[in-house]
Amino acid sequence: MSIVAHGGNGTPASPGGGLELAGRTFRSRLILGTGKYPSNQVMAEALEASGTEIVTVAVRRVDLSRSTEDALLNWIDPERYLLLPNTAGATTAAEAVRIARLGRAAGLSDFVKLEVIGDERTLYPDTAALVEATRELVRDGFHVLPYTNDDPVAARRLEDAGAVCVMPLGSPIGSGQGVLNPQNLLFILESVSVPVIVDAGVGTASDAAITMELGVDGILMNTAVAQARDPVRMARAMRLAVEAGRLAWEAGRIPRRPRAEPSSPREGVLV
Amino acid sequence: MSIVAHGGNGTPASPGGGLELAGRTFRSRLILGTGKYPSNQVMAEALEASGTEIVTVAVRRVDLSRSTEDALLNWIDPERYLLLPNTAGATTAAEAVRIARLGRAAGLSDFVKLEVIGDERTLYPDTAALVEATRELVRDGFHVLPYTNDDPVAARRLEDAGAVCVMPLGSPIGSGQGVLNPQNLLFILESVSVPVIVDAGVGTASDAAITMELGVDGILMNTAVAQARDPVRMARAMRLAVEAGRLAWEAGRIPRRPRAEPSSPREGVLV
Amino acid sequence: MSIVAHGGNGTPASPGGGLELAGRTFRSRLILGTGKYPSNQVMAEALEASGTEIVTVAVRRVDLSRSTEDALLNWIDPERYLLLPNTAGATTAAEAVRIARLGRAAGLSDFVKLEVIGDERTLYPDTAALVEATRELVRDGFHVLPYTNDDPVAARRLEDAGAVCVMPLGSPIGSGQGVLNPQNLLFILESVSVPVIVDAGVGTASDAAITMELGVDGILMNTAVAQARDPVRMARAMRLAVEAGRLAWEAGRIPRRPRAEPSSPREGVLV
Amino acid sequence: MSIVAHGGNGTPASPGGGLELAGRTFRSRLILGTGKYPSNQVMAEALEASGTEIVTVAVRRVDLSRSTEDALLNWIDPERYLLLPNTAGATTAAEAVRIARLGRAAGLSDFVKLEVIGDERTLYPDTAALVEATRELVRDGFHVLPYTNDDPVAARRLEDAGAVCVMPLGSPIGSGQGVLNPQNLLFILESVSVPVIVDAGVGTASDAAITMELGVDGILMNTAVAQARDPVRMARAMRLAVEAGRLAWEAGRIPRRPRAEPSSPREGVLV
Amino acid sequence: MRLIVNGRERELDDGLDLVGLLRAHRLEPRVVVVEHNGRILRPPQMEGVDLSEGDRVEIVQLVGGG
Amino acid sequence: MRLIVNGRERELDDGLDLVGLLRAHRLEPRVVVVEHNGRILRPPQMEGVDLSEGDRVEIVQLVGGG
Amino acid sequence: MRLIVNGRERELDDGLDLVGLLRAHRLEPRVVVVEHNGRILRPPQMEGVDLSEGDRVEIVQLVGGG
Amino acid sequence: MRLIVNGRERELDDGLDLVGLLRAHRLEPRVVVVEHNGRILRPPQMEGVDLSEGDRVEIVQLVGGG
Repeated sequence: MSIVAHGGNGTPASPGGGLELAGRTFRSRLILGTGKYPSNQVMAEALEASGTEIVTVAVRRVDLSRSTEDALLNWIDPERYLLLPNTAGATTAAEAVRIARLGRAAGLSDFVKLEVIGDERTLYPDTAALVEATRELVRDGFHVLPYTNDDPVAARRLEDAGAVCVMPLGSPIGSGQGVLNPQNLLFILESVSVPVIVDAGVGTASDAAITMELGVDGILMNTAVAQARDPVRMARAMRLAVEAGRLAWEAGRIPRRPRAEPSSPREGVLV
Repeated sequence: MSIVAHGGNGTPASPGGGLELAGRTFRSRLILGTGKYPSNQVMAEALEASGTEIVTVAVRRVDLSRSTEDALLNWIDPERYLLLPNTAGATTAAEAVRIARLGRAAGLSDFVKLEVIGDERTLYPDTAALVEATRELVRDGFHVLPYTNDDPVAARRLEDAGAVCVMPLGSPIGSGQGVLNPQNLLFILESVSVPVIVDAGVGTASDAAITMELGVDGILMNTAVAQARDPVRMARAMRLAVEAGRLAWEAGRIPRRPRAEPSSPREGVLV
Repeated sequence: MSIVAHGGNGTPASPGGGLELAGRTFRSRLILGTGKYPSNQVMAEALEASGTEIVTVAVRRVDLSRSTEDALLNWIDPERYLLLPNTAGATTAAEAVRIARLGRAAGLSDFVKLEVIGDERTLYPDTAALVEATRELVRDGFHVLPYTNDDPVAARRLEDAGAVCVMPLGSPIGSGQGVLNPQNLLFILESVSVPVIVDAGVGTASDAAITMELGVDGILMNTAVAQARDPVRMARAMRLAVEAGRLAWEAGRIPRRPRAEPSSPREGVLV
Repeated sequence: MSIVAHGGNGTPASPGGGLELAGRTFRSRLILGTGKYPSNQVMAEALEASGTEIVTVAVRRVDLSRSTEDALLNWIDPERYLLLPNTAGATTAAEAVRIARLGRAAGLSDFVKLEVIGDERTLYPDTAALVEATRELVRDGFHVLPYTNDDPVAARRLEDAGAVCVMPLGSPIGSGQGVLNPQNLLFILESVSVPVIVDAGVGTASDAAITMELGVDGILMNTAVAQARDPVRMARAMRLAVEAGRLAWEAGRIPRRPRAEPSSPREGVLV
Repeated sequence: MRLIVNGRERELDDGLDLVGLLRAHRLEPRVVVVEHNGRILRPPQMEGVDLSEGDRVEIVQLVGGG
Repeated sequence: MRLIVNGRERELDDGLDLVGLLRAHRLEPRVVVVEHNGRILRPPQMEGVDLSEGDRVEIVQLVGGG
Repeated sequence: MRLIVNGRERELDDGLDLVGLLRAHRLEPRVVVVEHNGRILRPPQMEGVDLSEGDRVEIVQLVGGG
Repeated sequence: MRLIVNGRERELDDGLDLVGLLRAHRLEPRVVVVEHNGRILRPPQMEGVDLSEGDRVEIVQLVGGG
């Protein structure tokens, strides 16, 4: 499949440039989740090693039956990382809006990762509910980053609703299958003008490189790092892979050919 | 396919260790060819950006009809890079041995990249001739790095003949198709105890990451860098991708699952 | 990926059974379009060779400027084939409903293939509009067969709206890329209880076999047959491929193994 | 990858023609093995359902410790099926030649499936030994059908040695992974003029169709049928899939396009 | 009189009826369907349908499609 | 008095206020957010908020998530 | 006398011939092939073949295989 | 005298030696390797090597390659 750059042309708007969201620019194109690490200590080291500047967090009821455990916020410096509360757990637009508001109160920022799950087995989004919730949250002053499926039609509807970017999935959350349908991501890149961040599916470094080589603007991942045998080492791998994939896309890869092409000159061969 | 580490276990002998060839250790696991760059200047910058420590060169007749052009050796510091002459152009064991000896005289090292082409269309090797030439060159004191196909049986024969490593192809030389049959590379890793360096096929950064994640010891490439729209940028991308792929293999990736696994806790969801 | 049968178990409800739609049973699981054939003569022979019992047709304005050409209905015997008018051309629910009603008047049947295009480049459907149109057409007594994307959430919404089956795409209409995301089709098979018919994407016989082996109930295709170099021969190939894929799914394939397993006994080998 | 027909042109020598081996013509392009069936009864029914005309058998020492079991030959009519003894178990050219001669004495035919295994884990052949054994057996009047790997160079050496066809593997014997490297099979089709029969790797019907669509002349399989949950049904599926794949290759498939192409006319749309 | 037929404005002789319009285009009612001012008409229902100034008429048929 | 706290019915002493409830669970207002009868309260706004029979209180915090 | 039959050393009565050996194992010559000291024998050729000390005999048949 | 230089027959002045031949082509011995009648010569060994009728000379160098 031909690599289509964002906006449809073969070269990036700004080689080496950063990720722009709601007027803010981030040098790193990697967004990390904070769930499922062996410990807060390991999580903190992984965030450090990854070079990320944005981290997602969830909003949950305090468990009043247990003595208060070590709060996540003791391990993440809000001066250094933008906290991005998600609406995980919501299955309707109304639930998502409510959770987003609680997250804003806790996270002290207008950015929200919007999730509305339409199916428990796949954790795929309900795109109609996403559009509805995006409209309401935008009216309420949020910067909405919606987790969506790889449908370019849904992506355009979300952009029209005011999302600051679209975050299509590569494969099911936590499945580690990488990008199952790269062509749909290319279609989304052609369909919207806001940044495209692939959220969910990346399993290892090469998946991150493949994804960036499609010309997307960034990647959001959690399980691939948190559940690796060595999360800190994998975080470093992901940092390098995202940069490598972006550089390769900017550098312009050679075409795929069915036949061989010699690397050494045909002339002057001794016979 | 399950990722099988070199030697058959799931972790590397030495995390962060280097590439060992004939008793020498190289920090970089990336070997670059020197053919087909837009200019010697660009080539030199690309070698620099790639972090490579080994570069391949070809042996060719001087064109006596043309005034001597700018010699390649004026652009490559032998103190910094190990020169690895190849036997490109040979179609028999005897031709390969002759070219190897001329290369040794010119390159002042006993290392040789052995090529014996068995088919012009694919540039696939003649494995029987490779084994024969390896035996003779080893007798003659060479350190032989043979470019071979992805047949684990041929790989073992080459190890038995004394090769210091085996260099199976991922896909045809210059085709940029990446690794067409990863399983055969895993079989080769199980079949030999010498280092495995994938030679030929890599087209872009993700191909390099995928290849390293198989657990191979290194990658040799030329066209993917030299013919990229921006060779120096692609060289940097390849450097990062090789490191990323190696780190990811060392870090131990998450398993692929057909189903989704939430990243945020199921407990404490507001309803 | 594990092959999941329709309904979630590993065996078909009725081995050798037919395709059931709105109470009617069809022996053939192949539905053919009637567009883009070199001639009506070739089309008629291809329908014959394919063994299909259902053919799709489009509703279009008569071109009053041209002398009336040979009407399609002169070539298709409604006694033999169920005419399935589509709503191709509709980009809103209202347009689709109007076209469906005209098609019913012309086709003399309550079956309609519902299309509402959300994007011209990909011809992907607008799933929200599909659900709306399905509801209205069902109220109006139609048997609705909606062409949808491969989102299991949208598929369930369509079933809830009363569709008699869901028809997810394998890849873009006429692209001949086969099934780009088989896992999503398996998810759809788990998500709905109505028949699943893959509509769009099949390019050649093996694509049809792969699709049926997923456990889907049928396939709708047009371009792959009509635009083949020899449409009648390809129609026969598709007939056999659909049967082969269905039989293979019923027969239960062997598992994929990374390693080899000998076919001849290990005992009694001469040495 | 472009589908390349045998001999390099896009159409078959004889549409609908049969498989020619050593002057004999077979209507069926499917060769079946006789190992690993639940019973001789099921095997006989599967051979019948498959439409095959050639079946492979192994040569083994009689187990003198057990009372003689039901002989295979009581279940296979040599008038109906060509018996093709294999040399399974051989790891050297000499062993293969000896087994081939015993097989000829038992099978009463000069046809032999030549196997020389070079690696127990993969059951990949030793191509150098194959060439040596082929030469000797051809001198001895055999019609040699060698099981080889997917290396086009080795395939040409076997043709030069006098093999009546070459039988490259698609993936390891009994692994059911289908064709792992279709491009190498296309290269082999371009490299030799004898028939190409894919031996080993087919797992299900679609694998057989994919393989035939490459333009190969036939397929040899065993485990995919013998170990299916319902071997007789799978045998029928394979018969249809081989025919479907061959017909599709003869019919000339549509090209793969990244974009959509409507099946219904753009003109005359109601608006 | 002026009508909109298949999306285009047409000038037709006063008094021409629907069947007449079809006949003028050599269209057998059997193979077409007509939408007259939003009302769908099958062959039997086309008989005796008058046309008048400003009517919207759609004459459609089934064609090859996917 | 009976309240619904984090979805569960609780029996609390009359007169206990929101800050008291948090203190009873050793929760620093800094790390939690409270929704009191649908109204979201940040630490400063929690002061002097009385609780009464039937109130719905949600006490939430940010946790690790993707 | 001692012979190697199918790779195993066997003690057989002197004077036993090949056909006798097969009969002793209830093997019909029709379904087996014999290699006697490297010489391949089909049914007709097995008649009257004597066995003697140290002979190597292979008795093989066709079985199911791929 | 006639020699084969890099695969082509050449007519050279009698008495020209190897270093002279290189100099005639402005080749620094440092960057080339010579094969003279199958014998490989590095720069130091090229000194004083005479050429004569029928000699086969290959003058090669390292170039960009993969």
